[in-house]
Amino acid sequence: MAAVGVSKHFGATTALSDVTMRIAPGETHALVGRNGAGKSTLVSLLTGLHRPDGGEIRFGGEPAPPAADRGAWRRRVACVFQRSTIIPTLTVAENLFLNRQSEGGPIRWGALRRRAGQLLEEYGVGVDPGAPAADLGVEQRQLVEIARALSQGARFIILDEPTARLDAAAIDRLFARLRGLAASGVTMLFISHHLQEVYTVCDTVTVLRDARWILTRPVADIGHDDLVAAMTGEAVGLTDVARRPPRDASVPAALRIDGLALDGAYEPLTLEVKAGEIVGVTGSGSSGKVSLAETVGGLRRASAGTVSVGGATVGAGVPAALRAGIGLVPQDRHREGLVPLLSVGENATMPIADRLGPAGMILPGRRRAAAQAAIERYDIRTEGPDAPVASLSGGNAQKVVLARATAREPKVLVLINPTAGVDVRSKESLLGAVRAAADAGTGVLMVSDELDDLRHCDRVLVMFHGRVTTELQAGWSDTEVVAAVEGVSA
Amino acid sequence: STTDKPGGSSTGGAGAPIAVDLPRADSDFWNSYAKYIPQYAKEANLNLMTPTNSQNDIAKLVANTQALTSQGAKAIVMAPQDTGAIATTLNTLEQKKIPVVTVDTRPDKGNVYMVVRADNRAYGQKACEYLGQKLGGKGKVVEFQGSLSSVNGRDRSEAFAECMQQKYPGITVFAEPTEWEGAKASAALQTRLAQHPDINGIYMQAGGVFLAPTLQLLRSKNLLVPPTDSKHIFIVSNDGIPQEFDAIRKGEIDATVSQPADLYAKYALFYAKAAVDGKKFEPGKTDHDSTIVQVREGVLEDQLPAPLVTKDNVDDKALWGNQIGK
Amino acid sequence: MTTTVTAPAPARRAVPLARLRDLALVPAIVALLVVGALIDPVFLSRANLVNVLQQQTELSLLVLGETLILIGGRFDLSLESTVGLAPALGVALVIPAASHGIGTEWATALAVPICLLVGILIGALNGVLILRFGLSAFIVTLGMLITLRGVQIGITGGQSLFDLPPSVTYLGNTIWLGVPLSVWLCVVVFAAGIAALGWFRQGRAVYAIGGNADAARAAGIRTDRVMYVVFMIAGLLAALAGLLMAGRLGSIASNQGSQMIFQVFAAAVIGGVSMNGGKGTLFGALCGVLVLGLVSNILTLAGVSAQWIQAVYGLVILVALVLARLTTGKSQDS
Amino acid sequence: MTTTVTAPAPARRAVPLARLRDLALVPAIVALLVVGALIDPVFLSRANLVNVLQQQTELSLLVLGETLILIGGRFDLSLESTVGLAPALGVALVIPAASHGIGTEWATALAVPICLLVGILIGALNGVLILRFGLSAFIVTLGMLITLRGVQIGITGGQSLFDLPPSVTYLGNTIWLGVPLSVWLCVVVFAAGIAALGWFRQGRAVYAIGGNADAARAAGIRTDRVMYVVFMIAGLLAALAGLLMAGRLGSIASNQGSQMIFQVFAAAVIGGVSMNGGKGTLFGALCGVLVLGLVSNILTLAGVSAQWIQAVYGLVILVALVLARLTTGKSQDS
Ligand SMILES: Nc1ncnc2c1ncn2[C@@H]1O[C@H](COP(=O)(O)OP(=O)(O)OP(=O)(O)O)[C@@H](O)[C@H]1O
Ligand SMILES: Nc1ncnc2c1ncn2[C@@H]1O[C@H](COP(=O)(O)OP(=O)(O)OP(=O)(O)O)[C@@H](O)[C@H]1O
Ligand SMILES: [Mg+2]
Ligand SMILES: [Mg+2]
Repeated sequence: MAAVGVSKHFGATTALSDVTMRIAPGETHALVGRNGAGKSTLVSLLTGLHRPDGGEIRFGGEPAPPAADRGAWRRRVACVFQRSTIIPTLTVAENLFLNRQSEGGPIRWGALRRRAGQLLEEYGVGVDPGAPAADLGVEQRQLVEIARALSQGARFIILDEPTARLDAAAIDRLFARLRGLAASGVTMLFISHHLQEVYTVCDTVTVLRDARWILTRPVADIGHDDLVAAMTGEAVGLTDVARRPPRDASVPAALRIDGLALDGAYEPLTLEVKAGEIVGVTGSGSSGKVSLAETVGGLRRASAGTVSVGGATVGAGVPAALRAGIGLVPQDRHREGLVPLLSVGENATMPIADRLGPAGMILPGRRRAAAQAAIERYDIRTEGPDAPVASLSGGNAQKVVLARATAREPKVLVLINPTAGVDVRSKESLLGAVRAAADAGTGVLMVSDELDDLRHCDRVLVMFHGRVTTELQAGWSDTEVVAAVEGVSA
Repeated sequence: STTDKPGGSSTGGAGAPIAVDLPRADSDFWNSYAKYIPQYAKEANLNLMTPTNSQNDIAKLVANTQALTSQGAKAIVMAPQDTGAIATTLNTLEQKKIPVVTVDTRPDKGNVYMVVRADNRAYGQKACEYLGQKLGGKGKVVEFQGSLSSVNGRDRSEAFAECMQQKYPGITVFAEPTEWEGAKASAALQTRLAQHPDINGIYMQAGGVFLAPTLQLLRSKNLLVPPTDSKHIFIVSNDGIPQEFDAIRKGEIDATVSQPADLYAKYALFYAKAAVDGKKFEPGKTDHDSTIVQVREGVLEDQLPAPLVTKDNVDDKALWGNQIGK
Repeated sequence: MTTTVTAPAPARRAVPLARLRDLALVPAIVALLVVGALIDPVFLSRANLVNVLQQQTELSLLVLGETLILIGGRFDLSLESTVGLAPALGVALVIPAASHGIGTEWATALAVPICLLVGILIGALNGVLILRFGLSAFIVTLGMLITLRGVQIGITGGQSLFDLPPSVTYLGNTIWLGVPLSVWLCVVVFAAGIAALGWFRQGRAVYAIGGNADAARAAGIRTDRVMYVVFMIAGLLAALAGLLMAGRLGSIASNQGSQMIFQVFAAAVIGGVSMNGGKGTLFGALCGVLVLGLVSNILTLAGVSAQWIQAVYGLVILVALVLARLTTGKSQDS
Repeated sequence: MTTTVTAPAPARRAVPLARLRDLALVPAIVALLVVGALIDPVFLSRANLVNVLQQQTELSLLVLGETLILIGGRFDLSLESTVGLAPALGVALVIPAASHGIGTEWATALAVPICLLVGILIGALNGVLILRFGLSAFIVTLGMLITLRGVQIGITGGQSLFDLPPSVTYLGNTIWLGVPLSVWLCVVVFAAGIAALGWFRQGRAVYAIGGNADAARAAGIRTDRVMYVVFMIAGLLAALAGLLMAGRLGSIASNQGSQMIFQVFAAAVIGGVSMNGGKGTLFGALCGVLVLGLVSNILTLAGVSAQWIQAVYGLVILVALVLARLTTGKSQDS
């Protein structure tokens, strides 16, 4: 499998420029790079969804099949795309076997569902194969996509950030399976922003930067810091997370949650986040952590209890939450985060639209200035404030969401998986921005599955089946968290 | 042809340009009228501008009128299907001293030089009397009403209903709204026949749209039988197109009111020319078997004869439906 | 790391909403049958019910075509013009000029094949403009709606065509076993459609394309090719509907089919087909057609005055919608 | 490991496609002006151009309302019935029964306020059914389209109302500085609309809602409230259009506005407004209105035969679309 000198442009954007990459049969090859480096674009060329503007794709020495012959492409390569390719209106079973429901002849739905049930069980996805895919959570969707790609029997499999939405247990299960596949001679291309994972599962690594190929090496030959340097173009290593000074007990509470509950999601919960404090919340899928954050952010209406900021009770709804000084980074940037057709600037400044001019007016100059400030502050890679946000890569889009959440200089910041799909460097700057906000006195409630995120927290709450079961002070070990998340006492 | 020189004369005649707006292009009756216009214009050696067509849309009619005026029309012949909405346009034209002849319909408001029209109330009346007489004053009659928003449909419906009520109270009338659509009429008749298999009369307010669907339905129900059969349904139509005459000859329908497409065209142009020439008319009998009546101040109406055609006079050469090929 | 794997979240068997939505109109149909029977005993007579069915055959074919296109996430307004143009062209090419033919006078046996071919070609043309040129389906088919009707008027000079060859009137005018052939035809076509959409890959592909075209393409579905076929099938069905109508009415008016497209969409959407693609079934759409047919039949039987009939009709549709909403409890999409 | 830092990919300034798309129709308009002038010198006369503008005023108001709704990701077919019902109700309540009034004979000064209020109420009713009950906008407004027209026919018995009080005819019938008041009115309303959509919070909110309603809600926009207002504004504009039309035509026909909705959508979509929400501008929509008006004016002046005029009209629209596609190079959405 090889890409030889491929280039790809989207309008004025160069997504790939003269990239050559060869993947030897049977190897597990990692592809890393910062957000917008062109990884997903390369995937779309390798899967035949886009045609390269220059260069060519070859499989085992032969030229790639014609673009129209999707069947031939699918026999050569299976892929878990970064963007969901689940069709929400169809059932889980049909999504798993899309376009191969039967070998010609009528579809036998019963048999199909049974096959789907078996497949789901293998991957530990506890969903009814007959349920519409629209009912699945983000994580379940991701698992269904993985199960679909791995079950197609292709000898070459691409996984574009498969782990960005999975919890630790699911990632472990996935890796076990990948090792099995690799042992049986399947070739894999693995994309992730968790460099740890690259070292765990891959043999070789290729780095892309700014649409160009930078290097290809066996993973054993390249250290973590060198890898990061190749990705970022700066020869500096990652620093360890600095411990935050302990909070003064007399600091007032920024956020108070009093007996807050949502039927079916989590049970009455009381919690205080002090000004300047970062509180992490984690838990397995369906532990209720996301619902909790969404209630605080105003996206959901609590069935009992109150939320108060600076002593004043917050009403229901997002506008009330915003007014009270709560900023929210929602879970799914595609669904609740961004308006794809609008510009970066407009998305980033949406909550402060009332401050950009007199009498409800929005002065374009002021908006551009505000947006430019946010772009610089969060290091958003974009053509400028007027570029449509749909043209950003995943990680940069996530930064726009964070910029939006902090636009009003909130007293309380609620984050849900804020670094999902964000590259190492950006992750650092993102979390740095969160810390800076906290240092300036904002109370932060961060819901995350990622230990890297949680390391920035002053304390971490672990939820299990709708209840906080464990509270860990800074200095916890990874195993403690994992054990608590899985519901076994450490 | 589609590219006649605009504003020029397509008939090559002399004199002031006369404009004609056709009301629609999708009905047999009006298409016949459209064919007669250039023919009579040539005969009378008029300077006829290329006719416009307002496609049954009052907004288009207004737009066309404005365009024709800009192009220098000295008289306009039109047939506003919506008789209320033309008032303002008529006022404007009056101010510009451009005389208007309306054909088939009489504007509710505003002045015109002449209305060339057959008496639509008389249509309804004639149909009612014919049916009442044939049915002997009792039975069940289905009436396909035209659109309520057209004055002709309303006149025919009202006259038919009044006459039936007064003269033949023994006859039950089912008035079916059709919006001038054959498919609606067919569905309504089919339903009504299921409900009342003993229906023995039909009045169709427009043969052009209702004739074929009605015959087809009756044929499939084996109800298309000669008048001698007791199951015969008496059918009176309206328009006078050749297909109706054929059906009368075959005994499939019994009568139709011939709406004179040829005379409409002929006298519309006649009055338009007279207007340009500055002639004046008075109420009273004319030289062509008709009467001019003053319907209100400022509006004269020449009510052309609309003969009832039955088996007896269906072959009359004078009928316009016998003069054109099908 | 050892963990006792927590039991997967209880996979509560989701109520098959799609199924429920499908049946949402059944109570409405039953209610209409009861109301009809109360208003006039004739309503439930075999003859009347057969009439209702026959009157809806043409609409139902159009709805079938439109439903396929809607499920595939597209849109076709031009079907109503195809209903007129296809048979008009088929007939005009074979009848003598004296009967308003074009004058070619081809063999009469060709009328029906030409008609169907014209339907397919129109569908293909829509497909080219929408899929190949990337034009908006709404505006392309709106343009086609106007153009095709205009072409029909141009060819026939606005006249109705009366002298139809028997092959053209046959379909819409024949009775088999006491039921019109057109009704049998619809039953067969719908059965085939339901089977294809429910149990065959090409049918499921239409759902996938409407649900998420990118995902469908990624899964190896030749989305454009499938949609071309769908557009052509819809054109074919519209031409067939035109034939049925020509046969039933014994002539082809130059406005044949005009105004039907609103009814087509009303039936499909009342029947639970989403305007956003990927959702809906032919059975639901068929129920929608029946509801519309029953409502107008009942209003005719009840003798609602011409003055108010339209208001009542519209209101009944609105109420039917609200009821469908309350029975399924599912919010509809924009 | 050493890497030479590669320069960041040159961020060439992207062509502002949205801007380009907006102007896509300007060449078409220029071309039409040239063609018109060649066909008949009368075309470029002040009187003719003013006529074209005046004839399009009502359509343009409807297009404004519809464009707002479309940008917000919804749909309203019922506007064309509002054009008839709102002024009809306003007038029928004040004129004597002898002139086909209802018989209430309220003060004539109330006619215009009632008319506008009816428009707003209809918009609000659409809003309730769509936003509150979660019904499909397409089908709700289709039902409303039929029902409202039916109510108008019911109230007036299908008769035109022609004894209009002067307050009603004033707007559509007055000339200021040689240009009809209705044209001035449209200019003002469009200028306000363009400003609101481009530079005001509430206007931008409509784009956000149409682009992604969930994201808009998460960003603190009161999506339902904004859309209620949009529906009411559209209803108000439709009522205003009805007043203009009543004034221009001097009466209110029972089918006033009927068939306009197709034109409304054609103008909006030709003008680059997306049926999927979030995209389009009022300036583009206005250009669409002008194109339609110029095309019909030119076809009339050119004296295209009645038989073929509709086909030519449809074809011209299709060609305009393809040209718009080629100039912007952007694929349109379904
Ligand atoms: N369809 C598109 N239209 C316009 N620009 C695009 C498109 N797809 C990608 N791009 C641009 O191409 C560049 C590469 O994007 P790509 O998605 O390949 O990045 P990536 O390496 O996968 O990033 P991430 O880690 O965030 O997923 C980015 O600048 C992106 O904005
Ligand atoms: N509004 C609601 N009404 C009823 N049940 C709900 C509601 N919201 C969430 N749930 C249920 O509550 C449980 C917890 O949901 P939640 O999304 O908070 O989990 P989570 O920990 O965020 O999981 P994940 O990591 O998959 O996002 C799930 O079973 C979900 O189906
Ligand atoms: Mg990517
Ligand atoms: Mg969740």
